[in-house]
Amino acid sequence: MTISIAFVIVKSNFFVELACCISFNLIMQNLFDMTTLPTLIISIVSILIVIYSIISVKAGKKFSIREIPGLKAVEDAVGRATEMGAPILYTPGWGGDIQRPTTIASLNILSTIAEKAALYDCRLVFPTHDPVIMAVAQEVVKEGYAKAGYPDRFNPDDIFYVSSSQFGYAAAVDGILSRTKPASVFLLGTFEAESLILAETGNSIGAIQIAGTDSTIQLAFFIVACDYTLIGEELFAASGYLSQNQSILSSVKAQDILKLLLALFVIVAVIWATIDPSSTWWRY
Amino acid sequence: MDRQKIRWIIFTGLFVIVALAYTVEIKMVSQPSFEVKKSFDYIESLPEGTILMVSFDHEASSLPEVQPISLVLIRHAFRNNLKIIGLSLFAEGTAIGYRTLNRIAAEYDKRYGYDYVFLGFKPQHIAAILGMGESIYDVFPRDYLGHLTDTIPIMDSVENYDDIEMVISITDGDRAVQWIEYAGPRYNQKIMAGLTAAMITSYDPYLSSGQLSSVIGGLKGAAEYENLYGEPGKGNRGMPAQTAAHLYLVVLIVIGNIIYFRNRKRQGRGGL
Amino acid sequence: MSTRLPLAVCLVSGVVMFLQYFSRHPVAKLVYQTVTNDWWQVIFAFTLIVGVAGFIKISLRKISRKEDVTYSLIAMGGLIAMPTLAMIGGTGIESPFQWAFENLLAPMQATVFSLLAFFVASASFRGFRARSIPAAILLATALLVLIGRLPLAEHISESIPELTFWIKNYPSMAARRAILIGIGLGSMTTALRVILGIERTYLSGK
Amino acid sequence: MNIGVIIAGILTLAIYTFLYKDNPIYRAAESLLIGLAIGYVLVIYWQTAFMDRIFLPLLNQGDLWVLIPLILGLLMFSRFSRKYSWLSRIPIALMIGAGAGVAIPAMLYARTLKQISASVMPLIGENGAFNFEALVVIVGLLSTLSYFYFSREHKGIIGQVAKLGTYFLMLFFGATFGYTVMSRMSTFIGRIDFLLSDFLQIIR
Repeated sequence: MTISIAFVIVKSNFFVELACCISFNLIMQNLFDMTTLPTLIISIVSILIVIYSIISVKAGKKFSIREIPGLKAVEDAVGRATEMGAPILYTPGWGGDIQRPTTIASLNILSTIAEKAALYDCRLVFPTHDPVIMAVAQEVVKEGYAKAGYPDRFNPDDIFYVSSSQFGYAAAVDGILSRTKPASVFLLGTFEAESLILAETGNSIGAIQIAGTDSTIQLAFFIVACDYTLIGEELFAASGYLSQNQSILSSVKAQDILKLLLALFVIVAVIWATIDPSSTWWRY
Repeated sequence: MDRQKIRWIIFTGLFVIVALAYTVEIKMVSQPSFEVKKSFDYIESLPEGTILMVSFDHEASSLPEVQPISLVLIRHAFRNNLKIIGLSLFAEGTAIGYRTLNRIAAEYDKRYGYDYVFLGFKPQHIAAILGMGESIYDVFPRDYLGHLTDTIPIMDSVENYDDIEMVISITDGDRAVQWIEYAGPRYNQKIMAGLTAAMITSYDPYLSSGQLSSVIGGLKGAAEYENLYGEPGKGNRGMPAQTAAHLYLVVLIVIGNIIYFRNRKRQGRGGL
Repeated sequence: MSTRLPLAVCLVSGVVMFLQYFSRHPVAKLVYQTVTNDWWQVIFAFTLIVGVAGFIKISLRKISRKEDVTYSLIAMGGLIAMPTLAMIGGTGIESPFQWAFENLLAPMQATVFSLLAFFVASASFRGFRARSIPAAILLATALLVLIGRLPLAEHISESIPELTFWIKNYPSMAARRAILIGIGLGSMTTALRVILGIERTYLSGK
Repeated sequence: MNIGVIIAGILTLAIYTFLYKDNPIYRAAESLLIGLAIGYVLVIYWQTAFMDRIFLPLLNQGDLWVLIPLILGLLMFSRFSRKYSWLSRIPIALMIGAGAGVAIPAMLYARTLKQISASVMPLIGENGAFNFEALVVIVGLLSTLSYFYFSREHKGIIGQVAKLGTYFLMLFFGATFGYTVMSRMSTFIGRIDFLLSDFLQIIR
């Protein structure tokens, strides 16, 4: 009995101490980093706009976005592969990992393509450098096949890990391209130097190639070597356009609103800085 | 002619032209860029015995492009009797860094442990960069060869960044950014970078803001530095080949367009 | 359970990681370091085993079906060789593991990397055609910069390197910034949908 | 000659045969490359993840915190079972969720705020002269942003401005291409250097 009481006292003391310690620390240390204030403000504004647009979807509002050249080609690309009896190759690039929003956007597009591939009974090959992306992609494609009504056409071995090494991955995908001769190649995600190695090999086998990336340097190579290239933000919009998923489309709308606000900010700031060159409020 | 054959001709042309251009030794004199000159002048201005930290933050595959930079920088430092602490924040750079330092040290009769040391590799690079601001011994208790760091003579006068004049990150990616963002503001560490040509534009914002002292970019940067240093090396050696390759591309693009416009005319769509 | 628990984990970890950004408190920094440096790495390492197991499974199946036996055996040999060498001689500078890396793996990786030079050449020949005004701008800029980056350029005309530099620093930089802003916004909304649990493709089931 | 150099030289040439076309020699080199690369990564992760982050802290320092990532990691093994494979969604959700949480402020800061702020320059310089560069940057930025405006079809004024934006985009792509080619050629020159000086020893 005494022991247990003593224990409780000790324990409660411990918690009191801990609480004091934490609160003391919280006050003494910089709980909030003032230099991040502008980021916090724009974060909150952005989040509110996105949430507002999502709520308006729930309220029944319909969003649509303009046509993006290249996205029309997606359907054709799957159809072409089916006609030729050749597979589709889809890869999210070596530069990304699952933590990157670009990869998520790419997997969204994958899910639409998987559905179409299942419908036309067209083989979909997905080599990747990242085992986590592999694990998620297997689920995404499996679901796509199930949605299309052909779960039995799904082959998990077609979504596989090749190598984490950048050029091991590039060599492997090049090999797969030249051997399986896919009719359509999708290069959507974050790419680094391997971009052109894949795109040129894809071109040499005569595949129709649809690329899209958030790596600004690699965009130049895709533009030169591929049939269609989704530039930066277009990749994010594409996932909404293809799936006609209202929540994604509403986000694209929110992005447009933010872009307008930012443009307005720039115009005001430039005029301000021209009139008063010593001003710095716009600098960050 | 079918597509495949055209590819073969283009590939063979590139192979032959670059190989031939590599065998000729012409010195291509060029004005050093502002950045390279700044880097050179800075190293040149340091008094003997100053300690530099050289971090080999790159993979083996980009060696051809970044090694000429590290070679000439280390040569310059050793010639001016500066001391070097080497390390790597990229696993693949470790052995490369150790071998490079040893090789050049032998050229200048420098002694391991006295004139230079190689600390080895640390995986959690951000933690390592921050940790060395407090104490290098804590981050690297032993050097690459297993000696206790605090028994190495060169380390006697070194505790943290306060005792290091400049960190030079030789990188093919964004490791130098982490040096800039973590060692820069908190510990006031000066940082210089040796970069691949492809990365130069990514570092422009840091240069213009002054967070990065200077950069040496690509084979061309190395060649310019070698010219300032007065001894042509791998950078200069590669310049004729680099020039030939660029001109070859220009010719290819022009021919491609000539063919395109001729075909267009023939198909009756008119000229320009 | 199979959907709700992951969604909850996603929400909590997303909110915590979002908030830590704005704090300079040591605990916040510790959380950031622990999750991004330690946890992610460890989860990745375990997943790597799952991925490699899949790779081995496919290779073994190929061998048993007698298709591509030689290539599958070579790949399996390489896969087993590296860990075996590391177990025998460690991974130090003079170890056989390091030797294999420097003389087998590194040269092959560097060579695959250098294939890019050839592909840049074939892509240049095919891709830079002045079909339209934008294509002509692309072509002209690429040609100018290709020449402007050479030591030769300043001997032709002083203004070529200057113009190259100007294009890089002003018009090209402006376009790059616009691309980055777009990507930033697209990433932000995607990330937000993920945290809020609206984006669940990764759980297979939108 | 060093045996390592001979092997490296042969493997280098084997990879180059791919430029002719896919062939058994390339395929053998490719298989070896993939196998070795996977083996290499396994060793590196054994050291940096399993040893440095789990076993050593657990056994040497008795650090029980490492049990969390250990359990999360082990959950990935549920993928080997059909019934429990949903458990692997937990660590994946953690990676995706935490990644998204990190991305929001990081993206808004580095990709949005920084870029916006860096684009603002006074149109009239200190000496009273018109700053042409500032105008180019602001026009380039706004017109390219309008290219990324998805809510409306690119017709009328928006269409014209967006068209101007594509010109700026093309300038950017052309310039990046030109700048990056230098790097790409350097790596090839590096291999030529290896083949000619180390492997064939034609030049010194």
